[in-house]
Amino acid sequence: MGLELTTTRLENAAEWAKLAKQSILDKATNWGRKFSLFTYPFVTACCGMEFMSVAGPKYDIARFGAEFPRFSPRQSDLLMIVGTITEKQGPALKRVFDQMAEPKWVIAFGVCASTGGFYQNYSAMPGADQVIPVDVYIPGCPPRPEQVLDALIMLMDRIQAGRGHSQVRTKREQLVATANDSE
Amino acid sequence: MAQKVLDALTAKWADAIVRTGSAHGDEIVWVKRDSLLDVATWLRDDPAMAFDSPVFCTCIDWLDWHPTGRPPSETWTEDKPRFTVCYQLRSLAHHHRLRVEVELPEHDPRLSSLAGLWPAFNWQERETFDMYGIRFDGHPDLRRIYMYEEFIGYPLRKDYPKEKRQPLVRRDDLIDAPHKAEHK
Amino acid sequence: MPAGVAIAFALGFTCLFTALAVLIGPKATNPDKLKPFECGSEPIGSPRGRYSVRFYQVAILFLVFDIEAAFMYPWAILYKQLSTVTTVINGVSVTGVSVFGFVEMLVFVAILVVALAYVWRKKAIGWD
Amino acid sequence: MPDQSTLKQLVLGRKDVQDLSDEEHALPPDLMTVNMGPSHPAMHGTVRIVLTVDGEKIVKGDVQPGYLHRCFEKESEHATYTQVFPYTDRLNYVSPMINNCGWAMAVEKVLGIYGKVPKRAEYIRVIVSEMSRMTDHLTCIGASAMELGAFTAFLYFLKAREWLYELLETVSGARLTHSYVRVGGVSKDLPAGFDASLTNCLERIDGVIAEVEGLLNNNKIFYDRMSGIGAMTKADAIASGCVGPIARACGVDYDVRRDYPYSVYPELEFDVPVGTSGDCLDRYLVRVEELKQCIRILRQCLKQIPAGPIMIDDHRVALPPKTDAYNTIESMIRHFKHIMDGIRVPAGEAYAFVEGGNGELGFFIVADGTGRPYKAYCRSPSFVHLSTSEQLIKGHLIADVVPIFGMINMIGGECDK
Repeated sequence: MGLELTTTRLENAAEWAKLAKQSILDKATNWGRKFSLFTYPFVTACCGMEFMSVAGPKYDIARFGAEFPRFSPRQSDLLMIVGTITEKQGPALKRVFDQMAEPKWVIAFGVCASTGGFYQNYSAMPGADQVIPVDVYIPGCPPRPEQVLDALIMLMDRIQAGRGHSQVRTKREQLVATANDSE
Repeated sequence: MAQKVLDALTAKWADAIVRTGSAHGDEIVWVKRDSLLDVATWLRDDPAMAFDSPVFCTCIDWLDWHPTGRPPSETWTEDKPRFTVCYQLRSLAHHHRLRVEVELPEHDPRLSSLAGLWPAFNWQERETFDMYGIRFDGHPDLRRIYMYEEFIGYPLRKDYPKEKRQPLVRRDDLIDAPHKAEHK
Repeated sequence: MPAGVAIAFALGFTCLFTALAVLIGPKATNPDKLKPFECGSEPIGSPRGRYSVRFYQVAILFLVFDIEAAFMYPWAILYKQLSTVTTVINGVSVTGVSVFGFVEMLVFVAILVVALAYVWRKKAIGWD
Repeated sequence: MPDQSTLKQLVLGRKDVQDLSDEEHALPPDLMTVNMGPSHPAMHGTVRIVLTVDGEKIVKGDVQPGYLHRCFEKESEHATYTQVFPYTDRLNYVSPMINNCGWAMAVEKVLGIYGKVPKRAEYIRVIVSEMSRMTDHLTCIGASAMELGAFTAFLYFLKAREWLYELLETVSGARLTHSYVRVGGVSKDLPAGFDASLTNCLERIDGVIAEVEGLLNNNKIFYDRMSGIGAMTKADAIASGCVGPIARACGVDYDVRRDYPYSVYPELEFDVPVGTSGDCLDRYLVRVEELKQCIRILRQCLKQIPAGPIMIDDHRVALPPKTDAYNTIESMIRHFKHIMDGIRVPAGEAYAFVEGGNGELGFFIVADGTGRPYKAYCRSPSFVHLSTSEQLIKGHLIADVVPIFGMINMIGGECDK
């Protein structure tokens, strides 16, 4: 059928047009999801200090509905990878991501989570997207709290437009399912 | 100030000591490998020495060491010992410091472990083993501490390239799958 | 009648939300998702081993004092009515304040405090 | 892994099934192995403990660090001496300035210009490291209080830490990863009006500390969760290389700033709090007392800081001033050579150490005459303290691992280097 399931890379505009169509129900659910993100803070390194400041009293993340950290992947839908991911941590990250309930989004917090930063060596992984699909990357080492809030708003727009990786994948599966039924 | 430590050491353990020196405020003593354990126990238990506080234990890999501005005799050659394991000790009572160094050849980097004398060296020797491949005999539980078990090789040796990754897990739908290329 | 409406509302809401979650929520199961979550590492040890009996003991004690707290809620709501006494003195109803409501709860709590003292002395609450 | 029965007899003295007398013939429960894995809020995300538990009591804990090993040594062997500063920020990222000063002092020791840094630069180094030490203690106490449920204390201390971050940002340009200190001095002078804002900030922080002390010091829950947990005797502390607040809590009266005075600490008087019983409560009290000492030191520094240059004028070490670098060709070449090849440090090895947030933070450098260190080992206190945690958690409940790890203040970057 040509709809390749594994990667969520959108090769051609036609395919994207089909995916972009959102029913009223989709729009409503995305609106609901957008404003109630429960983060699973996968904190490892120095960005953790900035994550504290973001959750702290001054740059309060609670204003965007994403304040309540849930420390179990079952109850969270936003995985925030905060800090460097080393090769030894890779399997743990992949397992936590797999155990999260759908729909799920991932924010790579800081340049180490996005590309490995200036740790280009045998132990630091060159970015968390070597292991799991990431929706929003935040540059900065550590990023300023304003950057984090800006990234959160960016993620909310992607959720509303239904362009999160997990959303695109489920939409594709539905399209493939409907395509197979219609044959 | 710790000069008298060196004199006491050379007096007591003349045969076990290869040479002594002092650099930038630290007294250093090079000890033969097989008498390290006795010297260390003496350093700890002797009331005049009382080295009760361990500071750190690490290893220097002298591969292709060629210091500029020094006589060519100091550049490293094949026959010279490649590794030097350094133990830094301090005595809180007498307020002096000492660094015990042991030179190990490349083909047999093995020496007796001091984890029994000072518990701090338990993990630091495991780290030195993990990073440089130095075997510590008599260490209660010598296994890798920083790297994962499946890691091959000793990363901090000078001949281990910095960016040689041995990935445990990668995403299968990566466009340019680096780990596939490496494994082929 | 109002109790029925309350129960209906409660059931209605729960069914509505679970149905919504089931219908709208996307489903993607993979083998890793079904494994127990152990802070990101491979689950070790089997949950089937014999548990210490202390877990059960502490759970039951918690249940007792939890229900005690649960009984306080309706009491708190009805506290106003419990402690107002309307006596009729020569044709005029006079409402005075009585301590009936308060004493009633005191008795209830006192009984449980005796139980708590016994349990505390027997060291059933702690773990050692 | 020793089999379960020996473990049980080893620690709890429980008899095995066969030799149980009749009346106590209850079947002892099996030992359960539980994972307190790498991504756990109390484990600061980078330590995995495989706990063998009998019910709630821990029989044996196998602590596995290394989940944040970012190869500080390998990276610094490929970077020039000045380029290593950003790596030192990320070692103990809760008090980055102290790492900078430690590395700068180690390189100065190998260079042989150990005491020749201008007075003003030394004072600035002490000011910024004491501010960094305060953020370290504020974060440690706040986070471990929050892990025990005292969320308000966490938010109060976070507010105080924000003020310090803003001040450090005006000094160095970054909130957390400053890379502010240079070999031979500091990179920039203090901004204008820094004294006024610092004194104002210190008064406010005094108030916040008083508030949180009121909240936590005689709080029954906090007291019960902390006292008697993870106690360590003085001899154990010394033999296992503990230093800093943890050793001082056990009664070891050792502080690098006073016993091996460096920089301008001899001209400042401050006292070193020493605890008695060495349990988590004493570690908390020692850290709170040290916070107050930091404020005292900062106030003295603000009064005694002299004017003057902030960089040693030794051409081997300092960059040429910008005006020369743009006008004369020689300075431009020297500027270029200095940046590209780094400072030429004569061959030699030296170990310099400072009083870090968690204790004695030392750098052991072997230099080979080129601009890049041949070996740069960082003696990290968190790694040593974590090695004692296996003994500390034995015999406690699972819930006691949280305050023990909170008070050890194990920072992933520094522990796994």
